[in-house]
Amino acid sequence: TASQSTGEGGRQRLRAAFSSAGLQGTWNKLGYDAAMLWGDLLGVEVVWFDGEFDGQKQREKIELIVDDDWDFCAFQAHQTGILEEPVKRLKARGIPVISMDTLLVERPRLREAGVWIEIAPDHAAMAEASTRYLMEKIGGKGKVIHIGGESGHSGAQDRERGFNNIVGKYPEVKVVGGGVRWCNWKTEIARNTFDTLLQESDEPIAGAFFHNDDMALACTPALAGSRHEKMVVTAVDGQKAGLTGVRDGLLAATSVNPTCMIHGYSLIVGQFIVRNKEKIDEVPKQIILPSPLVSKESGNLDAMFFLSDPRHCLV
Amino acid sequence: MSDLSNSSPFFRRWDARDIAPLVSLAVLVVFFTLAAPNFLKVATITAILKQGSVLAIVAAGLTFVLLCAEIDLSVGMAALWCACLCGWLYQRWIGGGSSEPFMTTAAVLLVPLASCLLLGFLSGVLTVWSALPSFIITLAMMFIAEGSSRYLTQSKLLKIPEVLAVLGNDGLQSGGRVVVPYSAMLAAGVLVAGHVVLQHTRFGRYVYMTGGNREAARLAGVRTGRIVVACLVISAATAGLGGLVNAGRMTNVTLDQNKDLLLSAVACVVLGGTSLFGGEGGIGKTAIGVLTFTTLNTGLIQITWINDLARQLLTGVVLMAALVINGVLAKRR
Amino acid sequence: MSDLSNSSPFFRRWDARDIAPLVSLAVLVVFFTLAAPNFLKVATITAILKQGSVLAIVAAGLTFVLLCAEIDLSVGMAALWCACLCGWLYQRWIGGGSSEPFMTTAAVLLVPLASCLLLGFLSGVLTVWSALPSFIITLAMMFIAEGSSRYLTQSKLLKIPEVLAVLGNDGLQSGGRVVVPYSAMLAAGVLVAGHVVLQHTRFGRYVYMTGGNREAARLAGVRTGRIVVACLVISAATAGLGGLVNAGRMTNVTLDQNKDLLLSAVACVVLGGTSLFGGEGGIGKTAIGVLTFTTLNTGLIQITWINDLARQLLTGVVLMAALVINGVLAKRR
Amino acid sequence: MTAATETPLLECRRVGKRFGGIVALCDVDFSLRAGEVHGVVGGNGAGKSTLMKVLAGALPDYEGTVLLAGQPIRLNTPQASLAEGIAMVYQELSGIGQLSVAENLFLGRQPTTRLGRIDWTTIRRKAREWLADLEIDVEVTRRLDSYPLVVRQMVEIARAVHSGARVLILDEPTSALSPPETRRLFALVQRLRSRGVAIVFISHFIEDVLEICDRVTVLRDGRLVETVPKAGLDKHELIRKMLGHRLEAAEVGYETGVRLRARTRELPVFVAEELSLAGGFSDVCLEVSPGECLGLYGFVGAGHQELVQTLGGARRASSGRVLVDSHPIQPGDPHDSVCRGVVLVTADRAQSLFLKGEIYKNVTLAHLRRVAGRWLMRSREAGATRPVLQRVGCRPPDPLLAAGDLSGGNQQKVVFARWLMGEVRVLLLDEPTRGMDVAAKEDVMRLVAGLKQQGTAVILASSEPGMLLTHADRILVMSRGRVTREFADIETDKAALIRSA
Ligand SMILES: Nc1ncnc2c1ncn2[C@@H]1O[C@H](COP(=O)(O)OP(=O)(O)OP(=O)(O)O)[C@@H](O)[C@H]1O
Ligand SMILES: Nc1ncnc2c1ncn2[C@@H]1O[C@H](COP(=O)(O)OP(=O)(O)OP(=O)(O)O)[C@@H](O)[C@H]1O
Ligand SMILES: [Mg+2]
Ligand SMILES: [Mg+2]
Repeated sequence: TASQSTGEGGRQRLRAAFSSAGLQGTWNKLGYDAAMLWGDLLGVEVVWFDGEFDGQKQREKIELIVDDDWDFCAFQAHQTGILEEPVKRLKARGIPVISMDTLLVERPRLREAGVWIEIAPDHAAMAEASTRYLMEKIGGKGKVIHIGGESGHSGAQDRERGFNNIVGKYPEVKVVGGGVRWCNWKTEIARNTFDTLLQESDEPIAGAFFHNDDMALACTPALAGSRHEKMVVTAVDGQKAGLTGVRDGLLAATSVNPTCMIHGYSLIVGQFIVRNKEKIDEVPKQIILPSPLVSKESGNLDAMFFLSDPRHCLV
Repeated sequence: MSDLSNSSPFFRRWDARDIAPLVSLAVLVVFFTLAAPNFLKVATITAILKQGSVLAIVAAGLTFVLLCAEIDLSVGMAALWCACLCGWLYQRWIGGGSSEPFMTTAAVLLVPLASCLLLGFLSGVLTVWSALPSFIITLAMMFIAEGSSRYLTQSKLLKIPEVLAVLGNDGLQSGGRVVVPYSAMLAAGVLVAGHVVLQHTRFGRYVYMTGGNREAARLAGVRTGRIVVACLVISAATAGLGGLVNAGRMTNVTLDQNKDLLLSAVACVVLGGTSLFGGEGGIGKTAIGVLTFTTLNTGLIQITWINDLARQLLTGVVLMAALVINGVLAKRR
Repeated sequence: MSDLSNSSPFFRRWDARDIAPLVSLAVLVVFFTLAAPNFLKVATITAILKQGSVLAIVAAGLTFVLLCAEIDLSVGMAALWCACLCGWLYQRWIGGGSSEPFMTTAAVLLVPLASCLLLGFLSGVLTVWSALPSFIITLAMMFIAEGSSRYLTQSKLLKIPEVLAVLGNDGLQSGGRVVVPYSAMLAAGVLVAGHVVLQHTRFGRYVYMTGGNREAARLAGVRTGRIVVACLVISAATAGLGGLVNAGRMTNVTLDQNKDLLLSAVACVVLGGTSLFGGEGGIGKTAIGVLTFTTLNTGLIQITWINDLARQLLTGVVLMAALVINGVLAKRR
Repeated sequence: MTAATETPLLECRRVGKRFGGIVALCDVDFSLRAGEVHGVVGGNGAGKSTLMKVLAGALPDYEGTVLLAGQPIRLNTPQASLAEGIAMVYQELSGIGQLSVAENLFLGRQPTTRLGRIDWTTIRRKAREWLADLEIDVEVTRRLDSYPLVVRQMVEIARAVHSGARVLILDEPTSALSPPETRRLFALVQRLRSRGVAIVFISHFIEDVLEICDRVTVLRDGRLVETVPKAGLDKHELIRKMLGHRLEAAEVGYETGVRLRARTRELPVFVAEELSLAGGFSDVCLEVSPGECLGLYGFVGAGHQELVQTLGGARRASSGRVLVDSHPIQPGDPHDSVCRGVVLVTADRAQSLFLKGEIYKNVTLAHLRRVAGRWLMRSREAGATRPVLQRVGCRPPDPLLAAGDLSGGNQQKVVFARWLMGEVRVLLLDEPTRGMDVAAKEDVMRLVAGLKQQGTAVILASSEPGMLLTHADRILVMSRGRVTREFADIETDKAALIRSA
């Protein structure tokens, strides 16, 4: 692996390749900011390859750069498996690879494929926390709406599972529209679906759970002045927009999906591996990050605003 | 030789080709009435109006482009760009301030629209001047618009003026419910204006003739190049307007907006019966196309007896069935 | 091809319209050579070949459709469907088994391809029979193909036969590196076959005739309906093949594959100079279009001095510049 | 006259065809013998083309029966007719512009090698042979649409003639040809006739019909008038049968000689100085005064048609300039020309009509401001269009019909009608009456004469000597892109004109 010129303090300056599913996503972009910030602080040059939310494009980009000199790499695959081939080539060259968020390859074959560590949040737990709060707020009965992300996205699938785990315990809760409605993370589709589902019911709908804040925030305007005005809306992501939504009362709660931690820790752990010359067996296979629930009552709202601030990039 | 059927305006108005798109729409309405118990309600119509309005605005402008036998691939991203610039200006000029001064707000809305005009003008001039198909010029413009939006917003979620949120979400109420959304009224205005321009102004006629036979129009003294430029400007302007309305509906702007707008808008125009080859069609047809498309989407959401993973398959099957029935009836006539 | 040149080769070969797409390609190559120090390397060419092969396969089939003045919007989702069905069959018939019996594997590959033929046939027959534009019929088919894929795979990631992974990732090696990818060889085969069919068989000439002037072709005794159906079948078949290669490259199939394939493939064909209005163009041009498009994408990735958020803007600007330079030169000549 | 066999080769019994409510053809009997040339005449919209399209299988749902060699057959598709050896040259040409000239000669029956490959070598060789046969000089590998109308018509003729058909239908094949080409075509037709091919010849040039045909069928308003042997027919008789009334013969005189006028003293309104077009013509100077009609005569490829197109701004001259009232007009910009009242009427209808559009849209296009004002109304436009359609004799004069639903000659009248809607200072006519019947020609040219009287300058390019001698005041003869002779202030006749070209 490459070792570059030494930075201030005589410390080696490192070079790392990062890629995430797509920088258009607000969540992904925050992770980018975190990696860049911490890279600056820790003397790691981060080169970013945008997956543009297109597996093929991401694959092409990564393929083109695996032969360059990197000290370590951290990838969030747009889809599990698509980066397996290039990662194997990195393994052959002995470059540590970190899997961020979405699994790079299926879990049993992680090490075999050349992935050192998986750094990820627990999507199911996020959804569970958020849904549990929702259930408490609506008193365990009534109608709820479930707006999903992309049906093929592993994070979304986990969130669906988490939601169902909790709702399954409340027999008096009915999911409107026959179950989850997959909306591909697209705000317009979510909004159209949400609007239409609102028409379905003549009595007020008690709550709604969204797989991310952006979709939730695009849908809450539909509630103002309608018979569903009291609806309890919870979601996942808990970054600035979502936190503001909680503060302003648009969202009842949101689970923090700690993008800064995912991307920042990947960078931090990666540079430790390289600088300490750690061996692959010395590092754990998996680091699961916490995903605190934020609501008006939880008391951590201000803390989360501080941590998620772009100047800090801590959660 | 003369027979009333071909000379009377009434018969001509109800030409088989004109009715065809209505057939598809009717088939869909019947289907959903049977398949979704909640379909036939005022609320559904309101929902359709609300969901269709962005599409209607954008499709109206696109109709001009298709009528003159060109295409504009940049509509979706022009819409995005317009909304993003609006959000960015809002953040800069108004920021978190609770009041929105009238003049500043107007500027926040008008500057992005003006930038869309410029974008359309550029596409138009480059298309005419390079003599390349508008398909690839506007493709490049699409990349430019999307890239600019991304660079400008740095993938952040941006707020937009309150007035847009009202436009996108509110409407004339009746019994405590929004019945006629403002956005639908705006869309209706755009459609009517488009119809009037196309049917009752010289410019509109030139659009048809430029699309119908460009050489003939040129030889008759029509400046076909300018017509093409104007159509692309119109389409960029309506796209920008659509983008603002859409952002208003979502109450903020993010980069994932308007991703499907291009295909949907072209589909609406063609579904209505406007030809991709120019010269045939009109705004009335586009309105029917938009209604058909939106009814399809709204109706399908209301069907609850189907697994969500099969919904898209059903969309395809229902659309195909409506088209085929349309085909059968057209044959009969 | 060769016999064509001896009559008045110079004039035919160097028609301004034929050169135009090459100009854009050349501009891009010069630009990237200057802007990205790593651009002019064998590895880059290999990368371009690899990345362009799926696009080339799909665009080759699509060229037939565009030549006969139709469009096929279902290519992207037909590709997805083919790969999904392949993955599903693989799971059912071979499962986790470590060996892949030859006959079963062949079936796992051929059944999906056959289903694509059927899909194309359906689009074709319905288009011809309903006399509606292929645009909306294949739009419905696109929904059907995507919906079926979703329903079939239930959004799961599926494995595909090992042979596809080899096809998508390996190639002829030199110095321990893949230099000529198998997928590029397959793509070259498809392109050559397409060219030969179009230029040297009656069917191919009928395609041109049908697109050039449908009525004239009909009067000359060409069964234009069948030609249209055949073209849509060809395009669905190549789309399916492209989908398999792409899945092989990704070593498995998921629903997010081939999302941009439609727009990219049409862009390549049009960029090469084949007309959306039919009758003009050919596979040679499509090949140039694919090269241009892939070079653009690959070259831009290699530019490291730019912020990734600005890359797409640069894509648009560079493409537009290449087109405009092309336009200037065409004017000069 | 050749011998006629007992049973006709092709026979139509009570054939009819309607388009929507319009009866285009009604109960027509028609028969065709092997080895005869059968003329079909009739006014514009009489149903000639429709009858022939039925025979060519282009119109599937006709009424009545068709018998081939005594056997009834149904000609529902072009393939069916082609298989029976019936080939047709359509009036609205059906070549495919994007394909090469060579390939256009083999549309639908490209020869293949044993391996199934297209035999391009043979295609090119035969194409050259056939076109050399008709003495037209084109590069067969170039796109067909890079050539003018005449060439396209010749290519169509060559295609049909060499298709090996036993029934050959020529629908106004000579409408764009000049006398030498027509002669060559007739020679070819004679050869085919002697081989026993049955030929249908449709034309509005009555002399041509009388010269080459053995029998003539007359149609009027979709009905058969009668079929008569040529013997005992004369021009006036035939015209009377066609139109149902006599026509005061105007086109006489030129056989004996016409006195052309001298150049007028008046200030010219329209001047071309040293005008050249690469590959078209070079160094052409001309001037026309108000109220004068300048004729341009030449054979195919002489450049007179390109000249008219260039003068009208349809093409961009490579050098030289054009002045109207001593103002130079923008080269290659028809808008500028039209604004200055310089107006071009083309022979090629594909260049001037939006066939799927209504007639009124086509007619008002150039003078929309004048006709319709700011606010366009269908009824107002249609109302303004109707009288003009009547003046040019378009039938039916219904402005709401699609232009493409008219017969060929009537479409040409629509082209002409467009320019009668507004003021015209200089009228440039390129074969303006192509496909019009004799009566319509008279009417239209009378309109031109009327405009001339009001001070319009007219330039009339034609390959038809009779037309020029009747209507032009002076005649410029062009050959190989240069003006070779001016006829002014002398007496001349058809033969002299043809000789000088
Ligand atoms: N596609 C069509 N739709 C409607 N009417 C048609 C159509 N084609 C022809 N007609 C009508 O049928 C009648 C006969 O037309 P046809 O073309 O046979 O005339 P023609 O004798 O060939 O005339 P011309 O000498 O002008 O070519 C005309 O009145 C014409 O308007
Ligand atoms: N060998 C040939 N001989 C004569 N004409 C030919 C031959 N090959 C093609 N043509 C004709 O020439 C015209 C132009 O040919 P072609 O289709 O090859 O166009 P092109 O767009 O230049 O093709 P390419 O994509 O191969 O560059 C076609 O219309 C075809 O009819
Ligand atoms: Mg070719
Ligand atoms: Mg005719």
